[in-house]
Amino acid sequence: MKELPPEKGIRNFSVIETTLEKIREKIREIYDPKKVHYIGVDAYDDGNKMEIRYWFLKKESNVVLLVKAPFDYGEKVPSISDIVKPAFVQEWEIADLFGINIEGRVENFFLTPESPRAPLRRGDKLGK
Amino acid sequence: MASESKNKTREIQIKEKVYTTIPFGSQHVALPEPIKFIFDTENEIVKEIKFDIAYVHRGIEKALTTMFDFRKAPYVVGRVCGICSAAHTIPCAVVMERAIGIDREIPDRAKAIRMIALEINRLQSHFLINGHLAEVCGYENVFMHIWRDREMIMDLADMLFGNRVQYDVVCVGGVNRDIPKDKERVLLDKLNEIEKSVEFMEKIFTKDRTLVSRLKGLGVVSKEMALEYGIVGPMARASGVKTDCRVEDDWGLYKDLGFEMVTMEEGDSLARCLVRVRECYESIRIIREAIKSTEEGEISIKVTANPKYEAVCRNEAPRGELFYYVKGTGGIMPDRVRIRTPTLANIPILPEVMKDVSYNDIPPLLMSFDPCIACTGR
Amino acid sequence: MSIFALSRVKSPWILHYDTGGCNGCDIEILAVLTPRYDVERFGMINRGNPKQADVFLVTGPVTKRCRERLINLYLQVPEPKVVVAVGSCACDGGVFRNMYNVENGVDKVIPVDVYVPGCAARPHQIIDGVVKALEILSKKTKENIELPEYIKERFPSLNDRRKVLEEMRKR
Amino acid sequence: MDFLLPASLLVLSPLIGGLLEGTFRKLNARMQNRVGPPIVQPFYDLFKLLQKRPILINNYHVIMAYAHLVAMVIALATFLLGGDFLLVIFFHGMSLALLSMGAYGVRSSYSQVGATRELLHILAVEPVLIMIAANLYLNTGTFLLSEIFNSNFLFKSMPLAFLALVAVLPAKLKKSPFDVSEAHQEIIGGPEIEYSGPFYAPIYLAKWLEEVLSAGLIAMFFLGNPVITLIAISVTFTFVLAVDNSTARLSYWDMVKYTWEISIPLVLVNLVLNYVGVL
Repeated sequence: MKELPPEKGIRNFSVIETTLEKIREKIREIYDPKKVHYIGVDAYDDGNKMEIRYWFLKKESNVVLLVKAPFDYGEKVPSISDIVKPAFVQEWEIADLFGINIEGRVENFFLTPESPRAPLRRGDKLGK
Repeated sequence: MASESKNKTREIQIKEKVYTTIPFGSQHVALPEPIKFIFDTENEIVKEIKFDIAYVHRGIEKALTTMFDFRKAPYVVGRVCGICSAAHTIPCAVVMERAIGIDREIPDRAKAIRMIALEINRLQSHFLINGHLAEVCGYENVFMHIWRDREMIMDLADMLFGNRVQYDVVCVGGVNRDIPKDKERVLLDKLNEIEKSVEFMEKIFTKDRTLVSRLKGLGVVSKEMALEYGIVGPMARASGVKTDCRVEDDWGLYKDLGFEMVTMEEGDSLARCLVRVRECYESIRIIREAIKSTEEGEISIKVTANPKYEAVCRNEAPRGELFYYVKGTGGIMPDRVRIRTPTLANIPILPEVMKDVSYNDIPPLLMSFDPCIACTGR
Repeated sequence: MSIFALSRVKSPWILHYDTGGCNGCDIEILAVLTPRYDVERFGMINRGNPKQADVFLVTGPVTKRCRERLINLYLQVPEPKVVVAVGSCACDGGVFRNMYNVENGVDKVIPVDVYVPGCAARPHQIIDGVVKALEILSKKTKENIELPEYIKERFPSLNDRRKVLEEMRKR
Repeated sequence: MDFLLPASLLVLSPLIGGLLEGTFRKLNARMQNRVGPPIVQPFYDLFKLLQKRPILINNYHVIMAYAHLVAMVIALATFLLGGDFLLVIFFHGMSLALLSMGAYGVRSSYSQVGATRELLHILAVEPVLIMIAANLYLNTGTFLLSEIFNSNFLFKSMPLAFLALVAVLPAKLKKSPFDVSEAHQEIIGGPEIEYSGPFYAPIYLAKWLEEVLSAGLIAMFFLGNPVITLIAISVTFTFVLAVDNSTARLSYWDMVKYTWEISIPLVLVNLVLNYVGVL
């Protein structure tokens, strides 16, 4: 849970690892619009497990922060768009691209009914 | 009893208020790009907004991890967006270098040429959007004049990098071609002319009464709102937020050349427009300094390894902060590439700002946001 | 040449639609209207209205979401009309070829008359392409109606097709 | 002779109007630093439109386009043949109303918005024309144009009324800053958006006739010497084009406000001055 220092293998940003249950609390703790700039949402799939990632920037020190939480396929992921207001667009985007069940997502926001489902997923494929 | 039922009918009437729906896009003259808005209007005042930004989704993020190796990646991401192509190729190359671990060895001359490419890119983008803004205000004459001057910048790009739109001059490990002395001289001469046309543009956007009356006070974004929605680029700077990735990230030589940030406090469409105009001066100055500060010499280093680390790069595209993340695994293709484009950050605030604006002010308001849908969709 | 045949060539009104390209070609199409290139010399104006257009400039590799819209626009343009695919990605998909959300070129969806390659296509290439298209336009009349393959496949019988066309035209 | 000139003008009006439109486009392009289309370009456009395949939306919509043209022809004929000036204003207003009625007949929301704005055009332009008619009556004692045409250099006694006319010309000819009903970048032509091919041709033609009518209105103030008349027409049109090229589009309320606050008081002042006998 503690902030990892920039080390070999990770360049130009530091990582905060947390869990899916605690991610909202963690973000509420670090996010303050005046001091922290919200960059974006991302997800990652290594074939076995998925990860949700939130990118922030500490304005004073120009340090890019990565808050990440691993979860299983099919697990419901909480939305943070009530804490970080602009997050909803990118949340819906990665929900579509990875087939993640994020709260309040809109179906086919980025994809079209004819497109392949969850194109960026590696393991546990969704059918077309 | 009777009054109660009367009240009820009135309530129902209010609930079922019918709005005139005006679709805007995906094909529209004011927008060369496919984006769709649906405005529910009452007496031409916009009440509700729905937007659809995914017409351009092509799947570039996936293609970068399955179809192209990391050396080709900068050229591919240049095609994310044709207006800010150089702004995309640079952070992609930088982030690959960081993932390999060679980013500190890039020669200064390469950095300077990258900066020149980026600033020329920014100049043409700012000219483009300001001209287009004048056109959607119904001011065709200014559009024609600004675009005539923009051709000078396009010529410069053509001369220096060999193409008008896709420069493809940046590669992993440096740049592809140097700027020889004689071209440097032409570049410096042309910059003087461009500076004059920037002055003309500034005069138009501060003095012309109809244009100013059209843009002033339109779509105000306060500083609090700007911070809350995390907006980026000239839009944020027009609202008084001091943010510019050129000084916040260190891939270039901006800090050494003494970069000055342009900010305004008003936060309306006119301020956004003027921030862009004034940034042009800064861009021209940066190009001059970049040429002066470095000599012809080594422009690239040999790249022997594959990306194996995780790295990020933030770059100031003409529209704002552009964020790249790469996770390399030692293979020829990276494991994950994430592109967070500036318009994606500026989109969430659009519905807020567009509410209760008259429909005839929507095209200028939208254009002052400078949306780039090709970036957004990827 | 009679005044009618001449007027068909001399007054091409443009409709432009971006089907998911990188914007480069779209901006070059806009640049074509401006003083350096000034296509109004040839009577071309950008109407932006499919119902009053003759030359349909299409850019981009046709993403899946744009496809229906592209067919719809194509059907709204009254005959005689020509379609010009501007840019490498409009010709055959270009750099976006075989990406998962892309149809690999305009000609997979609607009939194309002229291809303008280039990434991005330069303004004088675009002008040249449109002038080539005008030669084709001068041979076409309002009688020859070309339907996209997509419509032919999905609605094989003439009756179905008529219904679909009518609905699409009504928007 | 009295009949021959107006009749020939009426017959030639499409030709004159087309050339006028072509000159407008050429001048416009020159002001924007471009070469511009050839002067006969509008004729190419018209003939091309006639050859396109007709796409019928509904009968009502098309009938209104032709009715628009007919009303405009009647207005122009009444004007040239020396009829009642009030009749000219009536038919001119009616032709615009018919256009917007046609535009209301289709589902496209751009067309509907454009129709509403077209009606605002009537609200902006027609009152000024009616006030000018009243002023004419005060000066010449008649609404009959055949008698008004006998007067010499009306500008001398009605300079402010002429200024008011120039002020509404941008709205009448749909030029910037008051091209709100066409508003290419907002509603893509407004009322005419759904017309295509041969059905768009009457509207295109009516536009030329409107330009001829406007030229006639300007000429009305400068009768007597044909050279002065021609100079007045060309100077006024060049001025309107220059304004078109040096302003952005304003909103539709600005248009109505502007014409009511500036043009109508101008005519009123002229009216009072005439009544008092100063001018």
